[in-house]
Amino acid sequence: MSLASSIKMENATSVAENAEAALPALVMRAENVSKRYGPVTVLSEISLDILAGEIHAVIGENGAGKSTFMRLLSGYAEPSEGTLSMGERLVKFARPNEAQDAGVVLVHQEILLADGLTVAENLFLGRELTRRGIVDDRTMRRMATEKLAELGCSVSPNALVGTIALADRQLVQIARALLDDHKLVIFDEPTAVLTGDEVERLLNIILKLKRHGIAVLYISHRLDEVQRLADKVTVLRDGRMIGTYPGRSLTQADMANLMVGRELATLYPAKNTTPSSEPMLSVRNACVPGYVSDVSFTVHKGEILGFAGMIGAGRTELFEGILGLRPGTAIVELDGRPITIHSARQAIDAGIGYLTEDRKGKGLLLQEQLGPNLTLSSLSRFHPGVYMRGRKETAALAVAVENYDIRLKNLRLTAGQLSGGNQQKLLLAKVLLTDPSVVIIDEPTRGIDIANKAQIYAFVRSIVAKGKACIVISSEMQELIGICDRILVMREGRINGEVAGAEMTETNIALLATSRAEPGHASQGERA
Amino acid sequence: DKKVIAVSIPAADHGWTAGVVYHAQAAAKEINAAFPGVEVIVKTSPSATAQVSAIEDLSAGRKLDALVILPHSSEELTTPVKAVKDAGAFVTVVDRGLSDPSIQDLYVAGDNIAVGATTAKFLVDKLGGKGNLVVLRGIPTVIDDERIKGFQDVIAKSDMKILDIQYANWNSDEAFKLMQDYLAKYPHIDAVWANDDDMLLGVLEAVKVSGRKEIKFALGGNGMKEIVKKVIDGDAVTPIETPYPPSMIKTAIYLTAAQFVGQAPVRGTVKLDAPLITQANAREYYFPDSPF
Amino acid sequence: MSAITETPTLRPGRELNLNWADLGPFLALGALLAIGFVVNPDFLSATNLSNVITRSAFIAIIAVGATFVISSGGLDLSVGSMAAFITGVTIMFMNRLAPDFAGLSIPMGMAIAVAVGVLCGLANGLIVTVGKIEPFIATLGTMGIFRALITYMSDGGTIPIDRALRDIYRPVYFGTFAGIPYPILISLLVAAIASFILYKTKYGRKCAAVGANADVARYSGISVVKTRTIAYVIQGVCVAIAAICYVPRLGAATPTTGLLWELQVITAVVIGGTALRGGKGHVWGTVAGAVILELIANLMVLSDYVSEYLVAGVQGVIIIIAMLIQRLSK
Amino acid sequence: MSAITETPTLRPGRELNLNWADLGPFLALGALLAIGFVVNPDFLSATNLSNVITRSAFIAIIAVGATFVISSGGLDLSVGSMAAFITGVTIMFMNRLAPDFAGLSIPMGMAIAVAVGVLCGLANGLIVTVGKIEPFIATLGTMGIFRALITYMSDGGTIPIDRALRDIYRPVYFGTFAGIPYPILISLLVAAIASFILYKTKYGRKCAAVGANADVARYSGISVVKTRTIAYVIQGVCVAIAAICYVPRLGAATPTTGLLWELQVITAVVIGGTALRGGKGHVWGTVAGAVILELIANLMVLSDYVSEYLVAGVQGVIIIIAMLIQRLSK
Ligand SMILES: Nc1ncnc2c1ncn2[C@@H]1O[C@H](COP(=O)(O)OP(=O)(O)OP(=O)(O)O)[C@@H](O)[C@H]1O
Ligand SMILES: Nc1ncnc2c1ncn2[C@@H]1O[C@H](COP(=O)(O)OP(=O)(O)OP(=O)(O)O)[C@@H](O)[C@H]1O
Ligand SMILES: [Mg+2]
Ligand SMILES: [Mg+2]
Repeated sequence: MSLASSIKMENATSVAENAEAALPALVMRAENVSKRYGPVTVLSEISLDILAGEIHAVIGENGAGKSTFMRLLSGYAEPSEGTLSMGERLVKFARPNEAQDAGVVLVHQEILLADGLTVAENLFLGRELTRRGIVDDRTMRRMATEKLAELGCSVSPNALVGTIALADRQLVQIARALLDDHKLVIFDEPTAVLTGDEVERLLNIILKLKRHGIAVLYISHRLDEVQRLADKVTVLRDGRMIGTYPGRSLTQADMANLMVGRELATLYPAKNTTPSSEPMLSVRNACVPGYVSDVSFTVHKGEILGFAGMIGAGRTELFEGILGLRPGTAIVELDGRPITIHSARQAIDAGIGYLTEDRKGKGLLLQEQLGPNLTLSSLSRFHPGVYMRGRKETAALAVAVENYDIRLKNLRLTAGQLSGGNQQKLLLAKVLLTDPSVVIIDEPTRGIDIANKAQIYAFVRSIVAKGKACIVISSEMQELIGICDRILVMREGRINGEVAGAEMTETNIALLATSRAEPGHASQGERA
Repeated sequence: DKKVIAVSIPAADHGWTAGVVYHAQAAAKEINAAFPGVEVIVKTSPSATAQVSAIEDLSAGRKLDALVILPHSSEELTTPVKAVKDAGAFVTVVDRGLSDPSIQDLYVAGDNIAVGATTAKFLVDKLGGKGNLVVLRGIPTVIDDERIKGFQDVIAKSDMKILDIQYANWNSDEAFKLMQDYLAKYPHIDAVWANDDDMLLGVLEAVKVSGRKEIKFALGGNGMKEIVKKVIDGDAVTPIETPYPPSMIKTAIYLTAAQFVGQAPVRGTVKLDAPLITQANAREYYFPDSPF
Repeated sequence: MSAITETPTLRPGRELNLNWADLGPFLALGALLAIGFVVNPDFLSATNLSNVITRSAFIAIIAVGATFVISSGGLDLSVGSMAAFITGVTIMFMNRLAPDFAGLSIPMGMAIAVAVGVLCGLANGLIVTVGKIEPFIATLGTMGIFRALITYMSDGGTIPIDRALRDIYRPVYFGTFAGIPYPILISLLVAAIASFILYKTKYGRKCAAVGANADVARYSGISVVKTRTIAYVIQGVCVAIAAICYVPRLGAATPTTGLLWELQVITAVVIGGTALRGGKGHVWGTVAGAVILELIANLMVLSDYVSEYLVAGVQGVIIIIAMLIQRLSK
Repeated sequence: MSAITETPTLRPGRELNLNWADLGPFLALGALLAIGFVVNPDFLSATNLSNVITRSAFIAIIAVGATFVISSGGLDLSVGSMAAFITGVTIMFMNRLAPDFAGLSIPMGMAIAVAVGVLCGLANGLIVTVGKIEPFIATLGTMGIFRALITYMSDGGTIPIDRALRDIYRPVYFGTFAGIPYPILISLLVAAIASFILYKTKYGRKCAAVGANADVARYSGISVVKTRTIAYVIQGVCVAIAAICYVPRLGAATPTTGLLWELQVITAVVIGGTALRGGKGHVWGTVAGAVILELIANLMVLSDYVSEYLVAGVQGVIIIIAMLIQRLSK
């Protein structure tokens, strides 16, 4: 609290008191809302006013309770205490569709779509358009295409959701929320899986919603977005409300400090000024049918190599193909020795760790507890004999919780009960537990708060400082620029160019990601 | 041009039907070898529905000169067999009659009611008309029904008491369990009747293990070789057996073939007796090579 | 971040794929017909094929119902016993009505069959959804119950249909319309209606959604309980329709009627391309699956290569091979 | 890295949770014993209980194997036929070896039984994993195959064990150690080893992971094919052990041996608390489930209330009620 008051702002009071300003209508009011799971209190006494035509950002560290709060507002969970009201009426949502009928819709942090259905079917699920009792697939497909196009997403409406890229799934989810008119639209980290272009479109759409007098609640760990959008910013810390502040007057640093409750050091660690020329991992002629053709690159010892590109550039597929997780071919040399990889096991044994971008579908067993999740990739390392030593596992979990700052109230939770960011940290811990000499991290800080980002960046740097190598695939260009020694940019399944040193600017990367490589840049991933 | 005799019988899913399959195949082999002018085809079916299908299939492809059928159940097979008959085939029905007796040219059968009745008479006789009985029955079908009815009708006329009747699906395992439970439930049992020898095997094992001595008789029926052997050896608990020989199918096939090869008129009904098998005549009923 | 002008190219969807997946069972069917012809040329005779397809109607009709249940993430092991039970009740009613209503008692009996089917399906559905009992166990339980009821009703024997009704009723199985046997027409009609419901109505969408991901469906305002229960009711109606076609064929209900049909039904659905874990259902594939099963049995009767004892084994092998063909076609 | 604001209570693992979820089947078992006593006091007699539990040993042992298969996301419908097949092969081998090796032929036969079990399980596993065929269909196919083989081997009749061997072998089923029948001891031993494997070894962890989410398992470097195949092999070994205990009981293999055991086995597993869709397996719950099933059958015979025709129905009702008790206890 002392920190909050130390920030110089006149209007750092609750909005409710600020009633004299030209009054936009109150859309929803939460009063003293608390949420407990068993003995654990996740949220205590949160009060918030949400006004029409206002973009209200909610920020806080991982596990602060943001998602939980949003779930309470939109009918995915019921408050243990406190009340919600819309207009003059108290409301109670037993189900999400009741909230939607009342005009409140939530875009989930974790993607909630049915994999076995098509994009259009998911989009209109539960509110299919019919003509004389017959579902009107043609209209729904057309509308789906239109809605998705507005968001810059071009997946076919007939594609099965299980087969499309994660970013596209997120866009489908957003399109689904925007299909009907609502009074309040809640976005829980909508941009975590999106790249620059999609983010831009989404932000414009959100501004449009605001112009139409719709209230928007916006959660993000990307503070630049918050700063651009937010009229008000509410900060949560550890389930408690720190305060609500006018958006314009907060700098990103202010926000970070409010969230964390202490001064933050710099975000990015110092770069490796003298990278070794000894190759750690070199990949030649990687092909993944349908996604990637003929990609070659090398990452050196002590180097952090970045992979940039638009959604659909094939970065994920490239590495899944190399690592035997999907059909593909590549000539791979690790530390000078040729290796063949047909399965994740071989990759792990060879010393290559891969952190998937799809933590829910491919990363963690959501129903399983934390310990078993943590050690799943390194069972043999952990339990050399047949017998499993529970104590070693518990100890490892304690270490991981400490090292990666996983916020939890007790160790008996299942992975699915962790907050999104904490799940990501658990996944990172799980991959690094295999002690890889090359770590490939697909979207390392997806959903991770700013304080922890710094920790993870420092961590990655400390890994390569020990002579290992790291490949970072990220949709956040700033992140790539901040931590990578060199960045390869992919476009349509090929490497379209390389940037390093001072050339690493957003403009250069965006250019390479979207248009044919200029002759000067066509270095095909090899350092001269 | 060969005369085609189709034989449709239940699949070998327990001892007795296995015996039927064995004898039918033996007859087919012998007749096909002996009479070049006749072709006997044997088809087995696991259920009434499948048997109806099999008959349709057999008659769809070629013209049948004769059909020898041991029906799974009477009602369900009547219509399809009639269709074969109407197409001009000679129909021999074995064991279970069809609902419409006018369809059959020849009927060869054992006597299921007699199987129950003969056994019951023996028990009434030996136990002096008094005592407690438990009964194991098979799968709810006509045969099972008839045997139980034959048995109950005779017992009802005495002072004997049937303590319990339960299904054991003509399966020795289930009979073993059921008998164990009977033994736990009833402190005094004078005799057990399982309406099929497969089940009797399970009963005997359960009785043996329990160490109970008051059970004077444990009887079966059908003429399984293991049980006939017991009768030959003079077993005290199983001194008799009632035959219901699966070989009746062979009798039927031969009689049907005689129609074509010997021009011997064979229309009519052949009812095989269900005489009591005792130590004296048991050897006649003992076929060590049959699977049953 | 710089604005990106180039619009992303349209990524290809799944349309074509989907049709291909649907083709699998038909390819397996084609392969089987070819094998059949080699084994015995009579196999492809019109009479034989018509017989086989007519016969497969029962399983096909029930399996179409099962496509709903399985698609919605359920399972129904009770269909065989239920068919026997409904057949029994129907025959008993028809027999009782016959003296008063003569021929009219047949449509009345049919109506009763459908009503009983609805009730049986409802019972299954409620135990599974409201009772929250794993479908496998719940319907294994009702399987025992229906079987016991038919055994009880028939005193362990047979319930034959009245002789008088028999001849009036016969055409329902043995009659033809434009040369096509009624059961085939009925099963095509059932499949057509089912595919309409499954692919063209809101309910069908809900069914697939509940089966694909019950949580997502619930969050979308779909009542999982209602959707699944209705699927079981549809299954009950299909069983009743199958029973109605069944009566004239065999003319009686016995405690062994419909024994193990549940396994055939589920096999037909799975061969047809619907996944047992739920999701999209493939009605026409299911029909093809039912015909495949019946063809395999027919092939066994028509071929002379296989020892009578091994028939079940060879059927097993062929089913596995049919699934492999199906899979390779993808 | 920064300190955790609120240090989490470092309570070890899940012990307490697990025990509660596991308690369900035991509560159902307790309820059943109480009902049994009310119905017929003989029910709780030592002989009766010992008989019933001994009888349940086969299903229990096979179901323990099925816990692995189901936990890893598979299903095995072939276990009943496989038991019959293994029993047949074992007896034939023992009989052939008897003249030369006398009593020694029994352990030799047992070894062969286990070897055959491994092969059968491997066959199932490979068809499912490498052939990528839905487990339901694959094992329905092999169910037919094993059943056909035993029918063929026995000519549809019986394969009895040599008289000479029978008496030496008998104690394996009928003997006791410290008053406890061997089959009970063997099934306890099997369950103990299984729960060790499932809860205390890496393989068990992999099994649950593959069943819970095959993709996560694959990305974590676990071979889904290997894990599932091994589960089927374990199932095969368990079936072989059950067969070994079974032979001395009636001393013969017939085509009806093990008929419908697969349904009982799956029921036992599910009553025991393992979900059919895969994930965590509950070995001891499975054992309780097997005993529950046998107790229900026993109760039916010991009570006088139920018509013989309705037994199957009442069993169905009780199974459903047992599941409800199980569910409520959570
Ligand atoms: N079902 C549950 N049982 C127990 N604890 C829970 C449950 N669900 C969530 N929690 C806990 O509630 C806390 C808040 O979680 P929440 O998802 O709201 O965080 P968040 O602010 O959205 O974090 P992130 O930025 O990482 O998404 C976490 O500590 C989480 O472990
Ligand atoms: N469902 C689909 N069917 C066909 N092609 C697809 C499908 N989904 C994606 N693709 C293609 O796959 C390629 C790469 O997809 P993906 O979006 O996973 O790449 P990525 O670079 O990893 O992107 P992300 O930023 O999401 O990680 C693109 O060429 C895209 O057109
Ligand atoms: Mg969150
Ligand atoms: Mg990606």
